[in-house]
Amino acid sequence: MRTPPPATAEVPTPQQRESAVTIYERSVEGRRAATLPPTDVPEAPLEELIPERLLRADGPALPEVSEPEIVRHYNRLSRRNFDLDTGPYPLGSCTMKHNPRLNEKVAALPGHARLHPAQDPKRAQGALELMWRLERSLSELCGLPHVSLQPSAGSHGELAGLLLTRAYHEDRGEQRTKVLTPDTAHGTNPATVTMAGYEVVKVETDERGGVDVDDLRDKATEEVACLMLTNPNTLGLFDENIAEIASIVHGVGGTLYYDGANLNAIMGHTRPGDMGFDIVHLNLHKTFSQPHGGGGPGAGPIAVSDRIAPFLPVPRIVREEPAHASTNGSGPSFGLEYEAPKSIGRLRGFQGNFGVFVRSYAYISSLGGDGLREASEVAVLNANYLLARLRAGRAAKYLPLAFDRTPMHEFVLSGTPAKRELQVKTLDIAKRLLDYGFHPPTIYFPLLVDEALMVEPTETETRESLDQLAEAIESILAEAEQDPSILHEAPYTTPVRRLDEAAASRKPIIRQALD
Amino acid sequence: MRTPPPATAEVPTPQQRESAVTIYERSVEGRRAATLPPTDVPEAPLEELIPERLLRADGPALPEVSEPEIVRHYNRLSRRNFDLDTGPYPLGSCTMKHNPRLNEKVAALPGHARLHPAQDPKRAQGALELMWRLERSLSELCGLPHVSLQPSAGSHGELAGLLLTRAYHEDRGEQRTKVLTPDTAHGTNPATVTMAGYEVVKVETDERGGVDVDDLRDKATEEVACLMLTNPNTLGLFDENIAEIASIVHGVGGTLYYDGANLNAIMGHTRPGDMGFDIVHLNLHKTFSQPHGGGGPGAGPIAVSDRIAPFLPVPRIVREEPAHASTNGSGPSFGLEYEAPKSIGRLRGFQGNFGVFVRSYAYISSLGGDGLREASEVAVLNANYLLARLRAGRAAKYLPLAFDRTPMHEFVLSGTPAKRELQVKTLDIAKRLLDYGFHPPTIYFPLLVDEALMVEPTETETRESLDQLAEAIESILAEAEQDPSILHEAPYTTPVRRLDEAAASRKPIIRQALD
Amino acid sequence: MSRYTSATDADRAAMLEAIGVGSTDALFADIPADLRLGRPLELPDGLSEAEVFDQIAALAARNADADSETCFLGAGMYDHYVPALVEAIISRSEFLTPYTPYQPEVSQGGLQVMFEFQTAISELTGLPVANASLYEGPSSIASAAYLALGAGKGRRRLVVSRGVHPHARATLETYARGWDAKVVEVGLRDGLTDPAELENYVDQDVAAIFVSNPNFLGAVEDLEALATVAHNSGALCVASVDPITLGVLRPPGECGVDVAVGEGQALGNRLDFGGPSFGFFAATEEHLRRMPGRIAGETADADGRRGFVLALQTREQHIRREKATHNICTSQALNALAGTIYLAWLGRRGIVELGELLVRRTAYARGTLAAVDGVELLHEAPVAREFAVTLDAPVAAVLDRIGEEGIAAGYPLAREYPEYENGLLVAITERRSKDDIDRLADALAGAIAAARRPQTAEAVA
Amino acid sequence: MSRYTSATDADRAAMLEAIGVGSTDALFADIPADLRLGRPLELPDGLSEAEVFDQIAALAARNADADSETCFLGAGMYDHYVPALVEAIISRSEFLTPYTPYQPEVSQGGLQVMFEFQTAISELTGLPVANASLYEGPSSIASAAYLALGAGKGRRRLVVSRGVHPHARATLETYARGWDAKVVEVGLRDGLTDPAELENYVDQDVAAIFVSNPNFLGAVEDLEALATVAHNSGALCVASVDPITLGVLRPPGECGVDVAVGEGQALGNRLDFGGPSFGFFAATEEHLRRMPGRIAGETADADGRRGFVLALQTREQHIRREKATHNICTSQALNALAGTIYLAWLGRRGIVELGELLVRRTAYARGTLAAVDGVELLHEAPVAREFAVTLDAPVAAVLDRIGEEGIAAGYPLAREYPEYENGLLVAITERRSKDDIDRLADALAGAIAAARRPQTAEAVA
Ligand SMILES: Cc1ncc(COP(=O)(O)O)c(C=O)c1O
Ligand SMILES: Cc1ncc(COP(=O)(O)O)c(C=O)c1O
Repeated sequence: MRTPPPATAEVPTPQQRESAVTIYERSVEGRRAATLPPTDVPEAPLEELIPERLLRADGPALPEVSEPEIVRHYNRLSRRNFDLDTGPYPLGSCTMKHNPRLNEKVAALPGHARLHPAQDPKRAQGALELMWRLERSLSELCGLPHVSLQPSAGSHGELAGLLLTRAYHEDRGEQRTKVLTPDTAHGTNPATVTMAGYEVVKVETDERGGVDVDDLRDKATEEVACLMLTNPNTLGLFDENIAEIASIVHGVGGTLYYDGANLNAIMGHTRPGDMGFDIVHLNLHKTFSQPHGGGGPGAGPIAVSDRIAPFLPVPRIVREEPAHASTNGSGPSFGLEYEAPKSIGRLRGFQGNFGVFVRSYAYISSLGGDGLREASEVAVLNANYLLARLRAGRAAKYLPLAFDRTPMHEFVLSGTPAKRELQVKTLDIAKRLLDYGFHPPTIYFPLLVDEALMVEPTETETRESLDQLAEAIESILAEAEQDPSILHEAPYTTPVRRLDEAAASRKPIIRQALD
Repeated sequence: MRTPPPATAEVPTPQQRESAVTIYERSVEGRRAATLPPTDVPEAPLEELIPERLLRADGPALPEVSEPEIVRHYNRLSRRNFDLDTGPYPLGSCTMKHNPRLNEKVAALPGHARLHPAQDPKRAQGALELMWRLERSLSELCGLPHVSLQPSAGSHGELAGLLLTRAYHEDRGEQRTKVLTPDTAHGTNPATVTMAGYEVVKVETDERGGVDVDDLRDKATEEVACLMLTNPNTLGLFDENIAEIASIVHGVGGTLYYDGANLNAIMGHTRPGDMGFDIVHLNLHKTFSQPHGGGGPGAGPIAVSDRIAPFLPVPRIVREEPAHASTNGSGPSFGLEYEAPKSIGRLRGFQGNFGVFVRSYAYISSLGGDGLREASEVAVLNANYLLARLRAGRAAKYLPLAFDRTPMHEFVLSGTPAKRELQVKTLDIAKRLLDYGFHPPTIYFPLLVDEALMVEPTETETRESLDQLAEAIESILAEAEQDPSILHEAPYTTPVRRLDEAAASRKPIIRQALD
Repeated sequence: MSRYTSATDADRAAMLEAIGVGSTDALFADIPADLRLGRPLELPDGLSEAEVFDQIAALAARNADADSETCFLGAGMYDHYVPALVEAIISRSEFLTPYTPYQPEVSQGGLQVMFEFQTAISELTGLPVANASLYEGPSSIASAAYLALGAGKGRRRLVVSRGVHPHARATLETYARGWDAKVVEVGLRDGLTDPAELENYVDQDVAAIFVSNPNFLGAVEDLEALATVAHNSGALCVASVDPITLGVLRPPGECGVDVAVGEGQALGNRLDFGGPSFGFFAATEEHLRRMPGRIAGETADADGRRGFVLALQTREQHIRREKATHNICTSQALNALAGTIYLAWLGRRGIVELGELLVRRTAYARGTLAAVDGVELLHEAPVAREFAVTLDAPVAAVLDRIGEEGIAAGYPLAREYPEYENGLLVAITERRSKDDIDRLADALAGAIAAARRPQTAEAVA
Repeated sequence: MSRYTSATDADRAAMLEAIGVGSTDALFADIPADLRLGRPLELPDGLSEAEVFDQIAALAARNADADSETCFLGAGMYDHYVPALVEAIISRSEFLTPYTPYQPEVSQGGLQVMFEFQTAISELTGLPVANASLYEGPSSIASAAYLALGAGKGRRRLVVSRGVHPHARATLETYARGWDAKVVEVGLRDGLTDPAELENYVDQDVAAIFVSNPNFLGAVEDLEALATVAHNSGALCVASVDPITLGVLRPPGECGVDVAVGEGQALGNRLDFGGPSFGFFAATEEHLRRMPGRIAGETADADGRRGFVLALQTREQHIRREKATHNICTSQALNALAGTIYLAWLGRRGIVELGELLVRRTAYARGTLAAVDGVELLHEAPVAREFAVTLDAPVAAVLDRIGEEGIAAGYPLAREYPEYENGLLVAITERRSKDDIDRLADALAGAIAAARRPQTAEAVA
């Protein structure tokens, strides 16, 4: 493998020498990039059109820069990011799979990108049909009959799910107050529970990394509205007791919610609906190749069972068979249905993140049923191969599996031995990985694993890149054996070195000061 | 100014640690990116359709890689380039001005990018009208009535120009054998002369950096077919004697050819046609913002006077007034005229680099007449400001102007004193500039200037970036005073360091070896 | 092989051997047999890239977009010109493909953009603190309500002006199902929220009032007067604002607004049939630690270099879990980047010039349409970039007819405002020239006349 | 301020002061007064970005492109699908905006791409050396002739098959005006260049013969036989080849061809109404130092790192000036990059599969069209991706009629081949499905029948 990267910062890299300058600091009075069309209507003084007291005295101090400066500024900035097209990004729970450019190309078609959301459905049939087809595909993948694409991301889908649960129970005259979440749950789960007005009840994890069924039985009371689960869970382990878990929750009249962030492990192999889940959210920006964009956009469609369907958000996409008024000629036509007496209503404006739907529809069309199944198969293969490579080396000793079972698409290591025997924390290992040119795995999650390293390579990594990642970790552990301070001081070669995060929150500077 | 960059390569930069790997070396048997549409016609064995002896036994050994690997490979490669959107690129004679993204956007419209070159003109009216309008705009800028957009680049335009000259003379029953080029001429000029079957006769440069008029008079014989000139010339100096020069050449019946590479200095201020030139080529990839693409594409339209017009290449764009058969309704219609008995014929396939025409047309439409004039004004202002900044420092002593006159859009310094007094060559200064984050000026051209540095900032650089460039050169000269070896060893921070160019030509390795 | 993967048979064999299992099935052994999907997915087969493109392009061709017709639709999203450099920059892999910046050392690009974005939003709104984006406009109002309920301990009522976007009001209602909070609505008078009437609704139990500027009918509200009413009984004033107008309209921060939110689409984002775009969220200093979403903050690295990180993460779900101030995780970073670039492009002068152009064109359009027989102004209140009229004819029929002339005349109000049965909301952008407006007026005149004819015919009979 | 510049009045004042002149006019003082353009340029005023876009989009909308109709046009440029990753990569600033790599230390990206491109072209053609691109196809033939004249000291004749692209033959004629060389043409028999006939033209004065494979009429030539004829009298054999066919057709290098050139558009480049695309140039080892254009070569840096540079520059104009092997400077690097990416995408298997698909679809199309009443094959020679037919009706009228059905049926041969008055050249790509071909056949049948009717009417009269 390549020689280890430098462990000194004496000679700053070219990027380290570029000090951060904001676009505001580049501003020079009188410069501009935009030219606007001329005013082709009477140039009445503004005060004659809008009362002066409602007008702004002096405009916002936006930057004054020329177009070439803008292009250079953001091009240079972009290079201060690590990205998926630069190297492996095994960020556990985030499914950083390849983002096909075909998806960007079809999303950019004027018929999509330039389509106004309030366009008359009669004149947006292509968009509505695409959404309808995507709903059907997701329904088949989830094994649940009804889908709403509206939620904007996973956490938004979770909120929708709990509001649906509430509506469902209230419709049956029940007031339930608690929602069960395993201690392995992602932070958005408990946060959503609170936001939906429920009380969180934690369920323990058993020694095999699954839900502690006895603990679940104890806590599954009539007060329980819902159990939120992801399977495989955030340890990357499939909970074999899922059927029993479902019957316990259903037994007390609760709903079962599936956090779809890990669907990439099981597409075409098993389905949440078949496991007994009532409500599922999917992350199109994970499983279905929507680029993450440095923190969005995404989309969090939900799929539900018949009993939940009446409460789904509006508008719904409806398919009307031919011979109906609004069809332009042959085939079926598509519309937006706003009337649904039991609906929880809206979660956002218009029809959801349509641009994301187009990309995910293109992705599903590209792979097809078999391709999706194989994608999950290779995702699981890659994770297990990487694990095997790691266990063949020092990781076996310093970074053991948190739960020693065959993982699926991701696995969680514990850095406890490394901390104890090498005096290096998981954070140190992660930072040193940056010097080796890899994005680190997710760290310190799930919380129940001490010094957790959560690794998800995804199916689009090559065997060679997994080998290199394993070698990098091996080399880092060897460095730690020799001199842990190499890791403590890392990274050395990134655009900036370790940053003082505490200071940023103690006395927050969250905007450019202007004078 | 920022602290000088490191002058050591002890600690390799992250990019220096990435060894160059070609896409062929990433190839793994059985991998693939492309999937093709299924065969929907009879699958006859190929030998039944084409005689086996005309078929290929085993296919070309193209790479076998997945799509994600391709994206990563070329993304990483791209970062090993310095580019105009990263920093100043004052490459003399190349007019590295900002490349507006609007131009890319309009060039990509399906009506342009997806238009087949053999489309019936009746069904390509928009494209022909755009070409016609561009011809008219270039005609106005050159002060010459007729334009052909066909040549693919400047040197292609030069060849066209000399073939036109030949056709013109032959049409008048004359056989002329010589073409005059000043010793400041760009290499393509003499190379073109040879390729067009003429003999090069060099004209001396006078002490003011212009054409030596006496030498010209001596050499301007009846054998002379043409004088090729650029004005301002490659020293960035405007030749005040241009009128006299023209009359001398015309006096002996020769044509006057204008190399338009330097048009960026004079748009809207003076015009080649008004100076007496018969034939002009323009570089749309210099003056008219077509991106250079790392070495093309470009376009080298030619503008000519009435007497040259009959010989222009075919096809020509023609504008037919309404009421003509081929008009679809109102306005004028546009066609391609192939019949021109005296035409030199074709220089290439179809209608030229149309995609480049679209970009340049967008550029001209964006700036308009006043904007183009101002672009030249600022180009000249920027060059003179940068020169002033340099002369205020060590450059005055070590890098004097080759000819001490007010330059226009570019200026040429001589590194002779630096070489003599600091033992650093122009090459060393250029390489050290790379460490400072600037692309160096053109070096060792024009040939008549010893240790030449040819600097063209263009109008799109900001005053600040010119200041930084001046400061960088000042700092480099200071380094040279202290320790010239800093420059001799430079660069230190580029993806690779000084390369052995001689070796590459001694035993050329010009393709990937495969086994 | 499935598109985008690279495991050849040889790879698979070698990998399985390294793992020590005989087949990939073994890796799925934990899935109980009876839960396995024993059949292929009922989805179409995978297609080549060319086929996928052709198929989706054919769908796209069945939409009438703002390139193929003249679009006066607004109602929260607007057809502003997006300069080419925006798409060029946001499509760079380095911005398009990274995850949320959890590793700041290799995410300085994205983090600095957030910092610049927060600065821009703070400047536009005149409020000191802003976050790095929320999903979109309407749900941002609900997020503001969540903050207000937290801040106004015990206060349980949310008073919403009917001038707030109907989608926002509906979203607030939906979110409120989870809170024991009551949403009450205050109506409009002459197109505006009436401070006097508002007062009847605001008391000690009100956590916040919610207004929009301009409001959904295009009217420019007197934010200061409305904020005062709220503050008089200790409630917060939350304003949803249209960022494009903030070059000319008095910013919420100057009017005493506590929280300003809004839809960011108009700032350099595509129409995209409604998303993705971004929501923004700005507030007074005191609400900083209750704010939802990511916030980038400035700090220094080990060598003292300036750098940026995610600040105040203790507000967030991944740290605070059930005690988080909001559940949001993935937001709209790329769309916020587009907004940041757009605002740098527009610049200090451009945002004012654009605002002035819109106000003047809107005034012209309003006057021109009002002069059409059968068109009446729905209200006389001042407007900035959108205005409402009532047609003396069935609006649906009129829109259909005008649609055939390649004009989307506006947004019909009836579904969400039954009280305006033939109301129409018309939006103006810098792309709608005087000529376009005149064309619209002519088309309206023709369509209304045509729509009336049958009626008169009946009248005669 | 002129778009894209940033010199404010304050900047100008400060800069003029630093220069020491009172106004920018002083900087133009060397231009004699009587040569100054004393008036504004007669060009339209500058426009805002939105206006420029709208104006040019309106022009583009007046072209019938390969998205808006079914395109069977070929004749040298073909509607192959360009995978999205090609545009995504070539639009990166780092590839789009640099100049020719004169500073190799900061141009390794572009230089390595050239090296990979040269490798791909060498593999495709089966010839050991290739350059980094020329302008396009036809002028590459002329460049090959320039090389041949240089290599074949004293030989002054160039023998060109009529199967070579008419634009290439015309270009060669044009270039040859500058050389005392004579271009003579060999006709076709049954669509092919006849080796026997060729022999009559080739003697000791012939520098090279020029053939095309497939030739302009789509026929697959017997390159080996033709090369032999050339070699028998010491002439070079130059072949223009269609790179898309080289997955299935025997490569020129195996057939004894000395120089292979061609048009690269089909490899991942746009149609672009004819350009920019790229030309390629490959040859046997012995011609390396006579090759035109840039050539990247592998070398090492001061620390021994692998790197790439422009090799053999002593061939080039900037070094050798009037003694250069060619005058080319700016070439088609970005288009060659697109070709390099496209070939990596297609890959070792894809290029063969694509070739096979084209051969089979072309055979199907040829058979289907031949079965149409009024359509005859123009020749029976084997074809790969394009074929020629003759219509028993005025081809122009037929094409007009079919055009109205949204089909561009093919390229009419008459202008360049008067001997084929109603000849039509039909091209097939992977984007033209069996259904498209069947539609074309039906449309042809209808159009021919319609075009014949009047004639028969006359016949009766
Ligand atoms: C397991 C899990 N659940 C939920 C989420 C939340 O999804 P989103 O970020 O789209 O809101 C994530 C993503 O971070 C996740 O990994
Ligand atoms: C002065 C001059 N003339 C001619 C040329 C040749 O133009 P091109 O590279 O477009 O062939 C150039 C560009 O290198 C030049 O600078």
